[in-house]
Amino acid sequence: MTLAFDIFTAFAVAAGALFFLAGTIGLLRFPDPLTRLHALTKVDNLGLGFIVVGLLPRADGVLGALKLVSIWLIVQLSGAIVTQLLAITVRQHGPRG
Amino acid sequence: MNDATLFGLCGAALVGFGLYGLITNPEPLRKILAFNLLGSGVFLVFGVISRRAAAAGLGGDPVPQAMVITAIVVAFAATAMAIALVLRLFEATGRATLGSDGPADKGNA
Amino acid sequence: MSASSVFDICLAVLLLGIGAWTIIVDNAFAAVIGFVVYGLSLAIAWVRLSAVDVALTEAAIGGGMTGMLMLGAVARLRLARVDGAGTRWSVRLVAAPLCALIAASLATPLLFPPPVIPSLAPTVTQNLVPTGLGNPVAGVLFVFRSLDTLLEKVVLLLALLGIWSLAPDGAWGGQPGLRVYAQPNSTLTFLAQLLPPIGIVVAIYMCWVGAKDPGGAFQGGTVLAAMWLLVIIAGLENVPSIGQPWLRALLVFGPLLFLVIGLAGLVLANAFLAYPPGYAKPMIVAVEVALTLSIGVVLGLLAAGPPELARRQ
Amino acid sequence: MDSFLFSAASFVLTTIALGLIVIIQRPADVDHMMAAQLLGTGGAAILVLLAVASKSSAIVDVALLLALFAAFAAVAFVRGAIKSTTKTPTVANGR
Repeated sequence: MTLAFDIFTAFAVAAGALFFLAGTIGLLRFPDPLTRLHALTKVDNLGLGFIVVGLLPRADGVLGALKLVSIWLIVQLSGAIVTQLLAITVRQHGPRG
Repeated sequence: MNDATLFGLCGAALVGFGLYGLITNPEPLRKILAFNLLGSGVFLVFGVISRRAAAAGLGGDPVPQAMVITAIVVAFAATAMAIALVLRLFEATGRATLGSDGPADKGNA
Repeated sequence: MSASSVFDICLAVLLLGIGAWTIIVDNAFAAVIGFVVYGLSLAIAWVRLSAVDVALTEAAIGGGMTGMLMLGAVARLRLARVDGAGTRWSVRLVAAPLCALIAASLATPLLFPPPVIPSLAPTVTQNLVPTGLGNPVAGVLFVFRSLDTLLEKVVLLLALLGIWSLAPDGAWGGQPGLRVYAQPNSTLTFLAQLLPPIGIVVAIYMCWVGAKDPGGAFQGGTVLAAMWLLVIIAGLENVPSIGQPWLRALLVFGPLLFLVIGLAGLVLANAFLAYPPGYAKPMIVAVEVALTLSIGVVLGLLAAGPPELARRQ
Repeated sequence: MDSFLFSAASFVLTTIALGLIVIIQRPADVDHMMAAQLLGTGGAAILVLLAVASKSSAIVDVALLLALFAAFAAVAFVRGAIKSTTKTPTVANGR
C-alpha cells in the first residue's frame, strides 16, 4: 500500500514539476503578454495542483491535507483574478504596461 | 562547509551589494532599496549564527530569531518613514534626487 | 552531495542574482519588482535555516508590505526629474573594493567559527515549560525579552507619528493620500471581496497558532493590514481620517494592554512584565490578540502614508 | 522519498530561476510582474514540497502567506501602472 502511494506521489509530483517547466518555457517563448499570461495560469492550476495532489497521501492528517488543498485553492482563485488584472493593464496601456 | 554557512556567505555578499548600491545610486528610493538589501543580508548572517547554535532539540537558537523578527518589523517602519520623506521631498521640490548641483535642494539634503 | 545541498546552492545563487540585479538595473520600477521577488525567495531561505517564524515575517513584510510601499512610491516618482548624471566611475571604483572588503570581513567569522558556539536554546526550552507556551520564539518575544517587544510597538507608533508629521498644515487630521485603483473595476472589486475573508481567517489562525507553533501577532497583524489595504485600493472603503477616535483607540489598544499587564506584573509577580505563575499563557494570548489588531492598523497606516486630503466635515 | 521531493523542489526552483533570469531582461514592467507571480506560485509549490520532505507542517503556513502576499503585490503593481499612465497620456493607447 505504501509503495502504491509512493508511486502515486512520485508520478504526480513529477507531472507538476513538468508543468512548471512547460509554463516557464511558455512564459519565455510566447510572443505577446496575453499568451504569456495564459502560460502563467497553467503553472498556477496544473503545476501546483499536481504537486498538491501528489503530496496528499503524505500530508499531516486530514487537517494537513485540507490545508494543502486550501493553499492550492487560494493560489488558483487569486492567480486567476490577478492574471486578469494584469491582462487589463496590458489591454489599456499596451504591452509596455 | 555546511549548508547554513552557504547562506551566511550569501548574506555577507548581500551586505556588500547593498552597501555598494547605497553608495553609488543617486536616487533616494534606490538607496532605500539598497539599504533594505543590506539589512536583510545582516539578518541572514544573524540567522546562520542562530542556526549554528541549534541545541536542545530546536532547529536554531530562538533568541536571535526573535530579534530578527523584531528587526524586520522595525526595518519596515523605517522604510515607510524614509519613503514618506522622499515623497514629501518630491512634492516640495519636484525632484527626487539629493544631488549637490543646484540651489533648489539646499536645506532638503 | 545530498539533494538538500543542491537545493540550497540553487537558492543561494538565486538570492545573489536577484540581489545584484536590484542594485544594478537602470529602471527603478524593475528594481522594485526585483525586490519583491527577492523578499519572497528570502522567505524560502529562512525556512531552510529552520527559522519558520522569521520566514513567515519575511514573506509578509519583506515581500508583500515593503513591496507595496515601494511600488506605490516608484509609481509616483516616475515623473520626477533625475538630475545629475550617475555616480562617477572613480567613486564606483573606490566603493566596489570597499564593499567587497566589508563583505569579506563579515564572511570570515562565519568560515572560521569559534570552537564553542554559545547558545541560549537550552535555557529557553527549560524556562518555556512553566509559561505553557509551545513556540520558543513566542516565548522569547513575550516572556524573556518582552520589553523589546513592547518597545518595538512604541517604535512603530513613533514611526507613524513621524510620517503623520510630514502632512501639510491644511491636511492635518485628514485622510492619508493612499493611491487607489483609478477606475472602478469589477475584477479587482471581486478580488477585494474574495480575499479579505480568507485573509482574516488566516490572520486569526496565525495569531492563535502562535502560542504553540510558528506564527503570532506580527504575522497575523501583517495579513490584516494587507487585507485592509486591498479593500481600500479596490475602492470599497475609504481611508479613515487620522483624527478618528476609534482609529487612535485601536492604534494604542495593543501596546496599552501590554503595558497594563506589564505593570500588573509589578503587583502580582514582583517584576515589570512578569506574569503570575499559572496565568502566563492566557495573558500572553490576550496581549497577542490585542497586538494583532493594533499591528494591523499601524502597518496599514504606515503604508498609507501622511494625510494629504483635508478633513471631511 | 524525501530526497526525491527535495530534488523535485530543486527542479522547480531551477526552472523558475532560469525563467526569472530571462524575463527580467525584458523591457516591459508587466513581464517583470509575471515573474513575481511565477515566483509566488513556484515558491508555494517549493514550500509544500519542503514541508512534506522535512516533515514540518508549519512550513505549509509560509506557503500560505507567500501565496497571499504575491497576489497582494500584484494588486499594488496594477495600481501603480494605472496611476502613472493616467498622468502621462503619451504612454497610453499602445493597442
